[in-house]
Amino acid sequence: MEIIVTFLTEAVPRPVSFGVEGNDGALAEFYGIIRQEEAGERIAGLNYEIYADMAEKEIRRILGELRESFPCRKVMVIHRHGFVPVGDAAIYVGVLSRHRQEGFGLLSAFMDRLKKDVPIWKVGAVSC
Amino acid sequence: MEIIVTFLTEAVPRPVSFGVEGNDGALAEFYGIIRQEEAGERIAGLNYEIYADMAEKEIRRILGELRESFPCRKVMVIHRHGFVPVGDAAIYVGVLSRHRQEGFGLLSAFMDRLKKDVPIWKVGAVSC
Amino acid sequence: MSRILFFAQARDAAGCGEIEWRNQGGETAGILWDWLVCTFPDLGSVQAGARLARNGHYLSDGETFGTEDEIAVIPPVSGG
Amino acid sequence: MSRILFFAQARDAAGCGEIEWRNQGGETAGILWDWLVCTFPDLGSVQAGARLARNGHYLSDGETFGTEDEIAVIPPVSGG
Repeated sequence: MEIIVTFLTEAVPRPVSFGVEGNDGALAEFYGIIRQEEAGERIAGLNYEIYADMAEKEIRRILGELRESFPCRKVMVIHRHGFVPVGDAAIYVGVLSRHRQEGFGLLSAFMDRLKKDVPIWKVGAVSC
Repeated sequence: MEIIVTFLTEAVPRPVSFGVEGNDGALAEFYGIIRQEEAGERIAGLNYEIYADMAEKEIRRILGELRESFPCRKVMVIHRHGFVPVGDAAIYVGVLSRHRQEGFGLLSAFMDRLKKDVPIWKVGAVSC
Repeated sequence: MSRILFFAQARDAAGCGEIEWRNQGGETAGILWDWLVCTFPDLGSVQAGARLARNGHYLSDGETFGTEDEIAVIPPVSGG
Repeated sequence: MSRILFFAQARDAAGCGEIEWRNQGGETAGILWDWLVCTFPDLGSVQAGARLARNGHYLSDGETFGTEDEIAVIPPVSGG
């Protein structure tokens, strides 16, 4: 399973370029977007901090485990850090697989694991 | 839940324009892609036929049922018909929701239902 | 007079995409199938897996046809 | 000599992002935490929810530190 991990401070691309090959039958994608309210307060955005070396290792470790249950061909993970304004994506995950079931399964399970184990933090909302 | 259904003969757009609003926290997307083999044979693509009036009604009916379990704000369904070459998407489904769980849930359940009930057919592979 | 639409394998079996059906109204699915298979014998092999739709909705158990319906023969679908 | 990195609330509590730790090697997580809370008392409130990492991996039960480690204090994560 090919894994590409990117951390960036500018906007997450849309679309993400994803080289489709002949046996790829499903592309499942997720953008996690900053909502306009955090803890009941209107915000302009959120700041994110990443421990990049370890975050990449954890992402690869988690995906390596999940591929046993959900064999996919290629996964791209992009996480933005620094200030992310409302309406922009903080994270993108894209999965190419033969069938949709393993792609959906990997995507959903990966997001659950990311939110528990990958050293990335919201470090405070920025008020409007 | 806003629902937009489109049938077209040209390529499915990438990206699909999707007006994100302030409470949208998750965009889950799926492209179903034509693989290079069908029933063990190399193909150039597949032909699809759609009973468009009924297909749109069925899609709206299915989504209306699923929104009870998976409340989302906006769903876009695009299905291509006529000849679809290998590597191109035959279907796109995009879901905007507050949280990712209901978006993933709707997307996955909708694809299962579509493949059982929506009057769209592969009407033959086109050989290489 | 109703219209009957044929899709996918049903179109191949009937040899056309659409016909008229000069029905009286009140016919059941069974009566329509009998008429269809009598008129287009090749539809016999499609019948087992196919569903009927009336005005864009799958026919319910016991539902009957009216005289100005758009009826469709729906072989197993394979979209996506 | 090892380095200790602080992130998020741990950075706020320590007042800096990184320090050096002139350790002997063989220290347990408990020994490190005692030293950290003694040095930066505000880290006491972070300790309960935080995990430690060593060279980019979460510390296993019973694992001890070497003398040239990159150690990190990882408060509860909130990515995505």
